[in-house]
Amino acid sequence: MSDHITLHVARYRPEKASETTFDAFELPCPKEWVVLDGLNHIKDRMDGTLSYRWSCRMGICGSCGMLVNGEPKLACATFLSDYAPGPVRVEPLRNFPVIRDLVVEMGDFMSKLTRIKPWIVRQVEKPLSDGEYRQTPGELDEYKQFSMCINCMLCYSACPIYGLDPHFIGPAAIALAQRYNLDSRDEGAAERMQILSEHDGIWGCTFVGECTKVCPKHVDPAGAIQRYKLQSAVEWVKAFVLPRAAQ
Amino acid sequence: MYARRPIEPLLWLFFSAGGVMAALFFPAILFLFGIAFPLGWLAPPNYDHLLAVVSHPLTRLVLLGVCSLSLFHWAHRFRYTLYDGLQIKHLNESINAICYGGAVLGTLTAAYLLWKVP
Amino acid sequence: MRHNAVYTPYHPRWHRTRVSTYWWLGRWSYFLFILRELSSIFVAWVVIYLLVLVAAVSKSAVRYQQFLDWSRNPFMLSLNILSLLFIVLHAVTWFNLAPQAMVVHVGGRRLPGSLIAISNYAGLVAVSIVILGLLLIRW
Amino acid sequence: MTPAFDVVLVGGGGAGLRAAIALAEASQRLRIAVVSKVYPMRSHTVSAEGGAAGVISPDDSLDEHCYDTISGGDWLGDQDAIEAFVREAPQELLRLEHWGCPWSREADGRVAVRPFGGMRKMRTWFAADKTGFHMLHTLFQTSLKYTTVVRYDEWFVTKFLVDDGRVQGVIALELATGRIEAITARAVIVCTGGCGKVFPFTTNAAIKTGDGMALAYRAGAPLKDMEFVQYHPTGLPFTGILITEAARSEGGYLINKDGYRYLQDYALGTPQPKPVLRTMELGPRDRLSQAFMKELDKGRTTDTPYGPVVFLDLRHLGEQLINRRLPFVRELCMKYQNIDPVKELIPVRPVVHYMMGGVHTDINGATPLPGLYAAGEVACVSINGANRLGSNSLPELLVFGARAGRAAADYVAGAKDPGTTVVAQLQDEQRRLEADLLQQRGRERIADIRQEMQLTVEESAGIYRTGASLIRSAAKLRELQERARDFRIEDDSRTFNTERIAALELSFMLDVAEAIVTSALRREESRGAHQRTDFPLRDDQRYLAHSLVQRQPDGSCRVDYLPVTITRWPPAERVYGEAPSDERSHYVARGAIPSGEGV
Ligand SMILES: Cc1cc2nc3c(=O)[nH]c(=O)nc-3n(C[C@H](O)[C@H](O)[C@H](O)COP(=O)(O)OP(=O)(O)OC[C@H]3O[C@@H](n4cnc5c(N)ncnc54)[C@H](O)[C@@H]3O)c2cc1C
Ligand code: SF4
Ligand code: F3S
Ligand code: FES
Repeated sequence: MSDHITLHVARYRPEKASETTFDAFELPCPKEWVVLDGLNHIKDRMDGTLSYRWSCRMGICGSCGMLVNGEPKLACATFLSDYAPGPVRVEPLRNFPVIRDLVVEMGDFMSKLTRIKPWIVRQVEKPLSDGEYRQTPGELDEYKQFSMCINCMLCYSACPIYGLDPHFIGPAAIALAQRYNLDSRDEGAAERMQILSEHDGIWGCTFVGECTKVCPKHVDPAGAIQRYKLQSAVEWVKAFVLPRAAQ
Repeated sequence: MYARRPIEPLLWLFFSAGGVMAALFFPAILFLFGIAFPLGWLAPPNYDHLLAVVSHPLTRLVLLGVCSLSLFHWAHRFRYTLYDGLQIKHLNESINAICYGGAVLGTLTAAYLLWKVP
Repeated sequence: MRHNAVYTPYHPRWHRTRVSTYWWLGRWSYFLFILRELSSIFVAWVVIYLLVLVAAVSKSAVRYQQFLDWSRNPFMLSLNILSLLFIVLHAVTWFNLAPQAMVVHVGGRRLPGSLIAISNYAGLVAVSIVILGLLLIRW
Repeated sequence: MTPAFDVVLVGGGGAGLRAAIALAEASQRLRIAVVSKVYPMRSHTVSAEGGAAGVISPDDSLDEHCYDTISGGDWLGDQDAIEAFVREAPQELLRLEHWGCPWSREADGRVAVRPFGGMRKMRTWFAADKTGFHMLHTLFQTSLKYTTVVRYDEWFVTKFLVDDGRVQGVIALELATGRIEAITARAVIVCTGGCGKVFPFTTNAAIKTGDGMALAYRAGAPLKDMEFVQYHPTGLPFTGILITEAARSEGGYLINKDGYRYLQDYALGTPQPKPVLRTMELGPRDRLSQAFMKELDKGRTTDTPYGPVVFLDLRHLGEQLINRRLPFVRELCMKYQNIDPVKELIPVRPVVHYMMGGVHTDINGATPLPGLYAAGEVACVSINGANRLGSNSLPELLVFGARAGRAAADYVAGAKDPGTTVVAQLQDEQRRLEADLLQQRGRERIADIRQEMQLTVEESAGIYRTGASLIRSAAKLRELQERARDFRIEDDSRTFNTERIAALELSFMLDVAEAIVTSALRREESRGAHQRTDFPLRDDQRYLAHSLVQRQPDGSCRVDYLPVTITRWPPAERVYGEAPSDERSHYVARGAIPSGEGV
């Protein structure tokens, strides 16, 4: 294994150019280094103008999503040495507008997140003095997986449907809607269903399944969406058979 | 339950049911009639035997279900393939008409043909 | 989203890449996805083929023989081999993905996905045996 | 001039979001802004792993939590604040439960608790080992419900607007566009978190650069107890990624290169197979980190390319427990260290983790500067004293975030509108940020100065400190301040210019570093996390007091002292390793490992 590796980093400088170009950097490649260490090395030692997001360096804040050799990855959880001898191509996440270099615009997701009401909806709030809502480990297990989403946007970047139709609410937001639906404390499933059965909701997804494959936290958004469809269909039938009872 | 009751869940239900039917029934049927019999790996059933099988009411019912649902499966999937693969979502209306209309027409044909089996 | 943002000192121009019409050629997994979706065409074809068979059978023994001859023609044969490949692709992807869409609880416990997939295949085997039995065993 | 908002929150971490919700619930008419340099759910609270302390068990009591916190902080904490904190913590955690936080549960559906370092009862609520992640996402998602909260995501606050002796808003820079705006308000709550990045080796995220401390300091608010910096005993070498204390509270051992549980040599009790509260591995963090340094002196640590290490042994816990209770620990070890804790030892070393000090506030989060409030790690209320106990910080965010929010809501009802100098201040700041920082072509690399600063601070204000090295490093920091005027900034773009941000952050960190070193130099005693080899004993006569660093007009800093509030617990010696016999039997009776199946 060589001790150096070349990174081809996508650059986009809106003031200067209207297209993306690539800069090549030759870097040391100790076995502990992740792609993010490489980028930090570039920023500190070689080219201070490179822009990218990062924070926790431990795969939990969700800032550092980018394409590494075309695959959506967390830069802080992707080892450079896995790509030796290189070269490695680093680009901004696909399917998003690029603000600059490796930084993409994700305001779209933020508004979609709000749309699905990601909070506990209840008819009657239990007063604090009555203590906690009881929830067994089994009930917790029902939604736990979907609560693991770090909003890293890798799934949006992997989903071709989102690429084709930016209005599609998309994998993570729907998984988060499921996270609350399946929570034994929540009563908002019907409200969320209303929103998600619109055109840009669950029906846009054709189960490409890439979202689940790239998810670094094993959230399985693809599963969340299909379960939603099934649920919606079951409710449709119920409402058809028993129009009154379903009210 | 909803003010507007969108049709999408129903279409999806048909699509799914059709997917299951096609996955369960078609491998064997196609293998026999499409490959094994023509290539002589297996001897095809003789006419009377086959007629007896097909004319049984249960067979007809199952075949009708399988055919119809599978056609809806095709309609739904094909519609999205056209949207995504060719990026022609703007032709939405005509695509829908062709796909689901085709499935309905196919279902009627199947019903007619199965009805006519002696 | 601001779709038409242009660059002014405080309004950078965002860079957007349009998805190419051939996006599904870019990655093996996307290509596989499109193949899976295209399998629906072959599903439709099998329905047609089946109905032709039914029509033939309901007419006469001669028509049935004609159907069998027709199916031996090389074009039909290759079409059907191709179709079978797609049908198998459809069945495999369908069965493997089903556990993701379906969560089954038995006695308060969630069944593992692999079990659901396995029962799907068991269903396939059962249905296939019934079809084979009906057509090949003389009674 | 009518301000744009009633209250501006700087920071969207746990404290900031809790304060925002408190404000939104206080009145629907309040216009609230949350300004954060990263999207709120990226804030550093997301990294917290182990848990959040709050008394819920019937066999636990508020007084015991108070006592643990006070003795854990070596009697430097203000006892009135601690009492309020301990009283409100369970309610706050419960509120979070009602908002949907996925706390781990007992088999019957109650919230489960786990033991934690320095705590004599099991009272640490947890969501597996991603407690902070779940708390932050719950708070953030719940905050989306309140339409009166306006978010400024990825806006970097560069200055507080001060006029007429009052804080009247902030000046902030939008990263995506480079736009610089004055966000005026009647009150500002600063919730920007800690400053671990002042040190070279830290568990803290890149964003923890002490911005709020420096901003408040520059605006005229004093910084309190800045010499108290917490080292966490178990960080992974190279990355500094934290292996949560929960790993020890679930039963992990700390061993040296000979496989010996060395903590028994440092007045932390005798080793038992199962964890015993307040002894050995469940001692407080300052003592454990100090024990490491002593092992290092004795040559009983193992050398690695990234410094000396000891080992954390989880192997005897078994795969099942590790997967259920410590999945993230396993994930991190496998991902970043390429070892599996089920089968292998985890190399660990002490790592800078938390800032006990911060902006001086009263029990309601108010600073001496009218209109300025602070909450969370950036603030020093103080409940943590000379050493924070693990799992006290997360509930602190909630309790004092909510308190600061309510206090600010009261304050703005009677506050005056901002004055007219706002415009001039904005123009000055625009000039500084644009003309100076975008056009600056000096000689000094940002990364070089940052690194020199970090090494300087580490060397003098590490786990053990001496007067001589603190004096040297104070001089060095002044030199770095000087050199920092001559930055070379290559990036002249306004769009997402992270180099300009790095320069601003470095200047904040230099101020914070100066405050740390200056107050460490002045405190001539050893207490909690502040250990002076030249003054090895605690000196309640002279230093049972909070240090307050205030900026002088000439830019230098002055240290004053403020008495500690003592209510019911007079200073005593900190004793670990001897759980009273009744407690131990209670603990064993309930089972060392809580019975819950909760993940
Ligand atoms: C790895 C790790 C594990 C931990 N585990 C535990 C634990 O188990 N239990 C426990 O009790 N505590 C734990 N802690 C401590 C605890 O997590 C922190 O003290 C706490 O999260 C700090 O929260 P905060 O809201 O004060 O700040 P943060 O969450 O750090 O938020 C700071 C906010 O301020 C914003 N900000 C900063 N500067 C600016 C600026 N200039 N302009 C605009 N916005 C700005 C940031 O964008 C961010 O939104 C842990 C800490 C670490 C590092
Ligand atoms: S679902 Fe997974 S990939 Fe998508 S944003 Fe969440 S964590 Fe990232
Ligand atoms: S990749 Fe996209 S199409 Fe659906 S299954 Fe995932 S959201
Ligand atoms: S830096 Fe936080 S996820 Fe990578």
